Amino acid sequence: MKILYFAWVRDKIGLDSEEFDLPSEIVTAGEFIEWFKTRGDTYAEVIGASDTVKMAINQEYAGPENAISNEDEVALFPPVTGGKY
Amino acid sequence: MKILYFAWVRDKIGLDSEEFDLPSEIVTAGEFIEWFKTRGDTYAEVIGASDTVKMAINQEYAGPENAISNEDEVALFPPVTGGKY
Amino acid sequence: MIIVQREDFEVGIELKRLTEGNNEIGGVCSFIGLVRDSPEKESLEAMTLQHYPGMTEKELNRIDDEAHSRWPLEASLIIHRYGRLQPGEQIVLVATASAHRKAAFEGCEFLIDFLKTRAPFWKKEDYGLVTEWVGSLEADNRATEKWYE
Amino acid sequence: MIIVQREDFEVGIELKRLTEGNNEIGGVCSFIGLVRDSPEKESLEAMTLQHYPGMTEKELNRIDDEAHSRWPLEASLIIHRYGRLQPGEQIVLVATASAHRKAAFEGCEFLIDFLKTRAPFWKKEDYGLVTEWVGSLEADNRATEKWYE
Repeated sequence: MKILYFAWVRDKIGLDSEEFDLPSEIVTAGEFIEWFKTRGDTYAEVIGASDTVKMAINQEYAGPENAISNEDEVALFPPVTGGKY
Repeated sequence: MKILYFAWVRDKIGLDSEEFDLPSEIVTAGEFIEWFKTRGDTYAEVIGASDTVKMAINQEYAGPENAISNEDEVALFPPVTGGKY
Repeated sequence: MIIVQREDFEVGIELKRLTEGNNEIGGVCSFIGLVRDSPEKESLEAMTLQHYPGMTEKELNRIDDEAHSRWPLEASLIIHRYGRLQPGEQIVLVATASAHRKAAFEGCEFLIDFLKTRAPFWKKEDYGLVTEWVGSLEADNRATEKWYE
Repeated sequence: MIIVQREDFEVGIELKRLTEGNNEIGGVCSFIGLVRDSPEKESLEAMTLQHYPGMTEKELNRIDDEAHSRWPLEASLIIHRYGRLQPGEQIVLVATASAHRKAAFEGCEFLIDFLKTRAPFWKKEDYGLVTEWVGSLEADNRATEKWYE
């Protein structure tokens, strides 16, 4: 599984992206988030720091109920922001 | 008094503008319109042809109750139209 | 700024000039009106816009002042052409600049709605064998009325 | 048409290209978003827009398709920049072309509202001594919600 980080999530983890092996028993985005937190303190902090970390699976916004697998491209990022216009 | 014509009113009267001497007893735009009709058949037709001939006095839209005098610039024209955007 | 002219205009240059040197502008909304063909009728060869010099500028200034009194606009621009125009040619440019986009959009739509019903322009359509002065469009009057609701 | 690029764009050229050869277009509405200074804070030196290549284009295409399904648009365009931008620089251009102005205005405002809440861009503001990632703006979420009312 490829996982991408953006904005302050990227700064906090210190990487643009990582490659993981997703345990086969994890089949939903919600389960993925719980598992992701167990990978280390920084990972737990990213998820715990805010209710607002968003997720995309294969470049589409995803919620906890969405299906996930080891072949997916996953991204974690804060809510999007543009210009102040 | 200077009177200007636009669009089909100009085509019908055959002039861009005319100079009139306004009788001093005429003091409102409504009275002006009644007097204007008596100037000839074409003038009566322009006013009678349609309810929609509009009037401006000194480059501002005017109604029958507006004051008028021999020093004013008067214009008669159809409702305005722009592009079809 | 109000400009009434026979010549064409360059949208990019005009919009750049509108915002230059003002870094409190966050958004610019603009509308360009073009000479449109009438697919339902025979083909339009050209249209001729006649206007009332002097009164046109007065009405456009009045409309522009009204927009500035209703919305926090940093800048605005109306350029309107007259004379004979071919299908596809630019007729009018209206643009508004504001800190936020909502004021820019609303101010711009207000300007073009009012311009179409208040500014003294009259249009003659040329279909080759037939030319005709066009009456006022009911739809435009309805678009203006909504601002008084 | 969707374009995501680091380079600046020429509004006049882009709008001309949008309407060229289509005489059924009566109006073009466009919105330009600019890097705005914050008068309430210390002076903004620059902002950096980060984005998610691939997903950005997908989301913008989805938003654009949605606009075309809601309004009779003859053409539309979104150009969005990323990278480091100074105050006054252009960030985004959204434009819609239609026979009538109402569809053009509504489609254009829809595109920019949705773009701001859906397209994966993140902004870091640089105030010289301090740089900070900016959170989502509640006002933008409200602007998107109105389209579902």
